[in-house]
Amino acid sequence: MIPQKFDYAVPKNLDDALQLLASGAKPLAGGMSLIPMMKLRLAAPERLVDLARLKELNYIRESGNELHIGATTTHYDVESSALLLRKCPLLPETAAAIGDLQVRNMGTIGGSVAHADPAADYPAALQALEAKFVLKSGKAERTVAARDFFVDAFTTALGPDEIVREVVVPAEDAATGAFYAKVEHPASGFAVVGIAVRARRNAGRIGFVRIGVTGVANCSYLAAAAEAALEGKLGSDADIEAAAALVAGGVDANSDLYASADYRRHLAAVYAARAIAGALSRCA
Amino acid sequence: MATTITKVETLVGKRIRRREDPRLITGTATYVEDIQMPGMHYAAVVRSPHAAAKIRSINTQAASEAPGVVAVFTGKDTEKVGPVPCGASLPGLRVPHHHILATQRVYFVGHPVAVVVARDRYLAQDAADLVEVDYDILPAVTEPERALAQGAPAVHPEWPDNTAFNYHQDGGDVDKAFAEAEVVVKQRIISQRLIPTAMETRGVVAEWRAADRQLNIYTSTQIPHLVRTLVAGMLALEENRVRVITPEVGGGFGSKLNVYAEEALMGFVAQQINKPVKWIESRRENFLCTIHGRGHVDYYELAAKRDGAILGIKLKIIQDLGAYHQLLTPAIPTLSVLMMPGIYNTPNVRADIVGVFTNCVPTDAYRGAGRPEATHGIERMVDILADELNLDPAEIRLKNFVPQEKFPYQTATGLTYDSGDYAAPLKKALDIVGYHKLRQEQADLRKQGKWLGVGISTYGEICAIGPSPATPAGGWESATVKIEPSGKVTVMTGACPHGQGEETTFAQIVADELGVSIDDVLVIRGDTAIVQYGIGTFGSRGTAIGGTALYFALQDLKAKIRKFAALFLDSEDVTFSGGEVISNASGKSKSLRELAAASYRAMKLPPNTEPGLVATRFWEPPNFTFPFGAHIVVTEIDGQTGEVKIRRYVAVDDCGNIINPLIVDGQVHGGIAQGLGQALWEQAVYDENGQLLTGELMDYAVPKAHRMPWIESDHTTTPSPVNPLGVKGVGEAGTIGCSPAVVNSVVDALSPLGVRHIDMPLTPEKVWNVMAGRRS
Amino acid sequence: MNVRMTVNGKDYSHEVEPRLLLIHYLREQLALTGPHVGCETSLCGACTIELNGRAVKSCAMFAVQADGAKITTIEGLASDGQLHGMQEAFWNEHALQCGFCTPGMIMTSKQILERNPHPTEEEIREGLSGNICRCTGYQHIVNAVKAAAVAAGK
Amino acid sequence: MRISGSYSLPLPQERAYQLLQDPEVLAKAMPGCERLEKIAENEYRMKMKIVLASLAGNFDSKVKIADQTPPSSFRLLVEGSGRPGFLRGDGLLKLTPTGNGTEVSYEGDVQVGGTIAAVGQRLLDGTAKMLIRKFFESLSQTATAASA
Repeated sequence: MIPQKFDYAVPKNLDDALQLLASGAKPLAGGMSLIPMMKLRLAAPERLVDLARLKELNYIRESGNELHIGATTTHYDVESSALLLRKCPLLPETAAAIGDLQVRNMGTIGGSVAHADPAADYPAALQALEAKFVLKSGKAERTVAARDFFVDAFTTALGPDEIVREVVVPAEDAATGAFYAKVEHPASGFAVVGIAVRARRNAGRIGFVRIGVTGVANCSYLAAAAEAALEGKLGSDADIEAAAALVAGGVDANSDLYASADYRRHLAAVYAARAIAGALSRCA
Repeated sequence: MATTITKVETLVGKRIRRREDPRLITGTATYVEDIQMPGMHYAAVVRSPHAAAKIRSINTQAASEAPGVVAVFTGKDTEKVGPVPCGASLPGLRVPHHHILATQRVYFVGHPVAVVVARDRYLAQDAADLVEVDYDILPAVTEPERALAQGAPAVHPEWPDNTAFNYHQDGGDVDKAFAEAEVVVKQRIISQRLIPTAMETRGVVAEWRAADRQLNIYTSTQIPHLVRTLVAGMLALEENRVRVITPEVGGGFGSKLNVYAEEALMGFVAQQINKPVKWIESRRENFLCTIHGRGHVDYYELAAKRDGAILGIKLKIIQDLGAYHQLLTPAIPTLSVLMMPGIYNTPNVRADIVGVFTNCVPTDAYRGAGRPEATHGIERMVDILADELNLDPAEIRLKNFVPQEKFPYQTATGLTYDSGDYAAPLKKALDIVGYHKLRQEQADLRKQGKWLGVGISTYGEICAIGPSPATPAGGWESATVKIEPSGKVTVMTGACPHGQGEETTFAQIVADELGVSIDDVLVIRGDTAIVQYGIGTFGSRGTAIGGTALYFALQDLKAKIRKFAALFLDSEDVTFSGGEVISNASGKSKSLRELAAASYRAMKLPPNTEPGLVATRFWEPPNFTFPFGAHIVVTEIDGQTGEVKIRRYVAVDDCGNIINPLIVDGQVHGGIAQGLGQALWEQAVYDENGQLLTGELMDYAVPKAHRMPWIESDHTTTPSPVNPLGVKGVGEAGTIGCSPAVVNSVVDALSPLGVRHIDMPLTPEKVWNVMAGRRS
Repeated sequence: MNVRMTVNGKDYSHEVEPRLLLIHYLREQLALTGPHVGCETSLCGACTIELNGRAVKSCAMFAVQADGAKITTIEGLASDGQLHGMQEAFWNEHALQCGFCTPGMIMTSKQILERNPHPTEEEIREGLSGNICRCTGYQHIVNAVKAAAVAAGK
Repeated sequence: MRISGSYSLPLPQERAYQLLQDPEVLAKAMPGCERLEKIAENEYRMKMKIVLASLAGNFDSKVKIADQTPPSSFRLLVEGSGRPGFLRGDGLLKLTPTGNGTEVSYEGDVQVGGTIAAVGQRLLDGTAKMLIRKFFESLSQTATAASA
């Protein structure tokens, strides 16, 4: 299986890359989604600009109470980052669940979020973390919240001349517990459902909880009703179950050979309960 | 010269690391795709995206004019090439003419319609996209039972009932058995379509030497000699002008036990362009166009006494054949019929097969070929019977096993089981798994609302396929063994191992028989110009038949050596040890090297003594062999999601004598992995229009490392009397024993819900639905 | 486009089409046929090589992306006729049958131990999830990685 | 693949029906429609480019409107093929007046073949839903614009 012909450009720097994009080139990052599609000739870009070459976008930094992750940072870099493991363990835990070892060595956070596969792992965590995406074009830079960034299947807020420059997540202390629970498709490894939960207790009660959901519908989302149901509760099994039942209620769930829409919604509820319990158990 | 006899340890029975591995672990082995030749061209095959359509027209002009393209051929060009052969014969069998490129109609998605040849593979693929085929799309049918229904679309218009054959077999008196039965249980059981998924896809390199009228075909096959005979026939070439070379083969599992359109097509192309041509199947093509396995809908009825004694079995098989017959397609379900009584003492059977055409790729032999279906069926039925009668599944099996004193045992289906001690592996497996404790734990867990299942399968199988009368193409195997003038030993086997390790196990046999170092033995296979005619590697036959042929060739060779020993030593009564041939009378010895040199130098040979040390044997087995065993699987079901977790997997297999336990373990593990794949994950799914929805590894779930349980493997040993090595074969046992053990375990776990049967694969959603009382 | 890379310690430079996959560059231009193509969806892992110290699937990369890289393929693992410990372990433990997946499997296994010298069985299995073997059922491969870990610790 | 769903258009039933038959409106609303030309009464040829992130495919399609019973229902038949594969759809659209608009419900069968069917199985359902939603959203926008 062989891709169609295309031109390939290595940008000298970010500005150069943005210029190439503005002139119609398509971004190539780790290529873990794009290249297989090109080989099957389901994607046939005429010109690629290799963003993975932008070493300036390969970083994980702390600044104030935020963590900044450059777009070309690989899943393995995220998974193994001491800084992230300490201050935002949800993200490395989620990164470690993506694809396989080789894919994580090549795939990048920027490429993954820009591709916005409905069954990708990252969006669950990034929703739960209320991450921000710094989008840059040749003309401007803007910051978009995760909930506004992910629009639909393979559809994001990115304009054609924009790239994801970095992802910003909160730096947290041990009081926040987080957990990613995933049902992995036995063939593709994608998330049939993936639930990322982040929670803090306040005087014994759940003071704060965010539940990010991927795999269930065309677009990742925060399960607001479930969050609301949990906040202020003690977090008993019954509390958790009641909240988890709301995670996919009324959601237009996708269906495929592996899981019907009903079963997906059901799995989302079951795994949400497990992820909530897991996150609560990790609150210091 | 007298020497002290060095005591050499025998190698048969030892865990010896494989001799084929150095090239494989260093990445220096040569598979078909690795072959490069000067002037090599590349072929890309254009395939139908429709399951049923008339070809209105094919426009190849744009493709022909594309950069690098040297030729484009369609069905019109290849019409004179003979059809893809079907080797199976059944009374009244309808055999559609299977052109190597479609001529007027296409019958399944992936059906080849044209081939584009270019000077590089990228350009070939580009040009293949430019071939325009105008199709008149017709209705398709993909489910065998739907295909049999009134008014279903006809796959082949000349046979509107979509029926390729009906087959009937009776043994004993079934009607009487059912009349006398105190209980009859019935179940419809599906063995779903599977995709063999050898990691190396198929591939062919063809090279035409016009001046010599010589066609060399490099192909990834399990049966090089049969490919030679049949492809020569298809291309109307003299058989001895066709040389088939099988380089390293990256797995077959039955999918390369075939003769495919592309093998003849590349030969045709090479002749036309007078240049070597290479075609390598993509994974997508592999899923669409290489044979699939299984595809059974089975209707079982089991008649029994209330004490659990099985009186008779009725079985109706609806076999999804696909659109055509490949080499053995219609024969596969007849193996299921032979195997249908399992290892139970059941004198009365009745079987009917309906072979059904569908608009899908043909089914054919896939690991186990017919026996997994039969074993799955009988092992499920025995559990259903046990459930009906409230008997323990281990007890009911022990009660019905063919008793040891009845061997050789004549089955109701006409087989003679060679040897067996069926209770032994079951008892051993029950012991290993701690059966009685497990049942206690199960009872306790049930009180807590948890789902633990214990599933048993006690299988028998037909190996060493097979005596020639039972096979379409000869069931013997050949071996040549020669001692070179330097004393090194070369074996040429007609078998064609591709991972089974016979370069090692055969060398072990040789080393023991001739008393030489294993390092002095080389095993060659897979080149029809070098190796005498052979049958190939499939049906767990490599060692049991190929190894036996080698054993007899070694006896012939030793007889020859003894004659030389009498000349150069003092007696024909000699011992072969430590590279020496030692007179048992005097203790005098000569090295094998010296004897070999003398035999070839032939200076001092008396008249009528044949020089050289070579022997060839074609060995015809008098019977199949019948391995058996017991697998016990402990599962835990997630009550919330239906996910099945395997807590323990115990396999006690009896494959007769074992030549290399390391290799046997590997075969058992690999077989079980494929059985687990069928039980839990794998299924080829066509939609109603004939699109293969599991068309890539994205959707077709083969087992991965992190989904496999640890396998506790053990053995009992009941030598086969069929061959002097006492071996039975082990290639398919794991697969055959596995799937019913898994399903029995899950059904056992859910039996408090009244669940009696679930069809494979046991996907979480299906189990969840069953648990919720919904049929999936 | 011109690409330069160091493969198994040797420097190479070639003109290539941008669409040339790295696996085809290695196999056809450099005649390194150890890495294999087993699928087109980057799921089977038979093409795994080491690129700048990381195990990657060379069928899901273009040669131009590897410009300037340091690459090791299965052919580059043994040195001075001495097999790499992982190769030795695969041999000893019978971790291969048809051998088609083996080059990729060994490269991934090597990375598993580089990152985690004492992995549990579960960690080994997770690490191998991007490499499909249809022959062995993986058990002997797991044993090989364990054995290589033990041998490396000695 | 069975598809079904419904969408509310802020238009009276007659007007909604009219819009749904108007080739210009359809051309605008069809996701990725680059050109639509009439080839016969109620039959159109359409060029579509469907872009989903990095995936892009060109389709040559035929659209046919049949069984018209204004203003309450009609059948829409679509047949398209392109490099990624082909699709054939047959759907019944029903228009029901609601308080301040029209509910358009659809029910039909979509066949997808070729590469997309084989490798995009997990995405077909979601993608179909998304494309249909985009169609109605766009139609709704056109309608609002027209009535403004």
